[in-house]
Amino acid sequence: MITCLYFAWVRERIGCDEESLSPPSEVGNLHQFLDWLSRKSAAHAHALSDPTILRFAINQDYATMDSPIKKGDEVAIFPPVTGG
Amino acid sequence: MITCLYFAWVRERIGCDEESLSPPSEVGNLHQFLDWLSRKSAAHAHALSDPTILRFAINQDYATMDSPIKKGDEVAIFPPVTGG
Amino acid sequence: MAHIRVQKDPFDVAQELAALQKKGADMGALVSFTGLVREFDDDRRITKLTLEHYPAMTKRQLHAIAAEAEARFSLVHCRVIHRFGPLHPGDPIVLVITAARHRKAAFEGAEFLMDWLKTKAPFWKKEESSNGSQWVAAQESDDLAAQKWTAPTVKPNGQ
Amino acid sequence: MAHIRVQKDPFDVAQELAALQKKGADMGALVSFTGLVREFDDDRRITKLTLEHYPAMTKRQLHAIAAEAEARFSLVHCRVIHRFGPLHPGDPIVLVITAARHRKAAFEGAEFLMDWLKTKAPFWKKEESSNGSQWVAAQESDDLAAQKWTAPTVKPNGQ
Repeated sequence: MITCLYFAWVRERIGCDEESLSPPSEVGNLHQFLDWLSRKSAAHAHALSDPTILRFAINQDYATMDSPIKKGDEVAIFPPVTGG
Repeated sequence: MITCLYFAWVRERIGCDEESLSPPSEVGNLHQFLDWLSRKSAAHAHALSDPTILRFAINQDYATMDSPIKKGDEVAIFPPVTGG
Repeated sequence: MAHIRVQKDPFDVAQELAALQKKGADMGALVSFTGLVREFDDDRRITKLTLEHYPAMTKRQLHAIAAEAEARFSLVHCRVIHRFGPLHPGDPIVLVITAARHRKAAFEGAEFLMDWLKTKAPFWKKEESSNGSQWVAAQESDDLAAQKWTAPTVKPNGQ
Repeated sequence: MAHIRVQKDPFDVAQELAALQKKGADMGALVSFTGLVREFDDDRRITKLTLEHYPAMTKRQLHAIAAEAEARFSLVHCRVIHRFGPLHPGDPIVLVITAARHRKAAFEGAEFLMDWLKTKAPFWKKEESSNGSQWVAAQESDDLAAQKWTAPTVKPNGQ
């Protein structure tokens, strides 16, 4: 199982802030995970349609498309940050 | 008449913080003024012996060797500053 | 060691400066940066700013970056406080304080931490203004500012 | 308009920050720099630092440089307080506060003012330490820091 967190407008578009997900075993990296996740619903497809305007973290570290994903990971999807 | 102010170790070497001076009329710039002033006493000669380690102001603005000096000016002689 | 807090409540700059100075080590320079909610963003009059964040990631990464700042700039101490929740024009959002023996290190440490907070700390601002409600867009200028710190700090051949 | 003071008494950073914020204009970034008397200079343990200054020149030049800083970095406000007289380790010597819409301007304005104070403001420090009494020597590094601000700010051909 993977815990997936959404923030800011990604959270608003998907309609929830956290999901527990069980992707099939062939999903091994972030790119494959996003492919799979965007087919979950129209809202997911809309929120994830342009990955270049999104940022990702796996277990609270910034991640890239080829970062490996495994059971138990915490994946976060969000827009570029605007703190400070 | 020219008011001449001394600060920090220049003041200590000369032995006073302010003098009223009347240089001869051929003293027209800072270089000539220092030449004349350094002949005033052994203490003046000692304090002014190396002008490269001194800084100068005329009427509260930084001055250079060719800056003109005239009656009524306030001349200040001091080491490089160490404030802040 | 760095002192880090992420909180909803306001902070008191004077109290934080005093706490840092009590660390008592041999510091000659103290720099503080306070970020405040502005009243105008371009032409929009801001009525409210709501900050959302990702607590687990903020906490983990802020400690790491503060430790890096302390090592890289030989800081005697640093202190970072970032607020979340609803804020209004004039309210303080973020406070960074650095202490060092010399002013250059204190200034650079504070700028480094602020550039990091602007580009990497997982906070998002939603703005309510005369134009309605919208998520604040990231600034390219912030990314450029942050890039200067990724240049190598050790030059080849010990130069 | 800048607020400038040269005084014997201590200053209160919190009070000065509050006074500046009361100016109420649209500020997003507030930087403060506090310079403190260090306990050690190289290996010497400092027991006392006495600051002498040239009041008429300080006053005249500080107003000019603060006005230049406000214009050059589009500061909303700035505030400079410099002490003179006898001071001891841990005592604050100088305070610079800058307020701007954005953080880069506030940081640069404060660094510019500090570099100027270090190299041009007519103050001299006499140090009493384990090695006796001596006038503090000017630092070449301070002159180098100040030189960067003399580069032209307007580039040719509007680039």
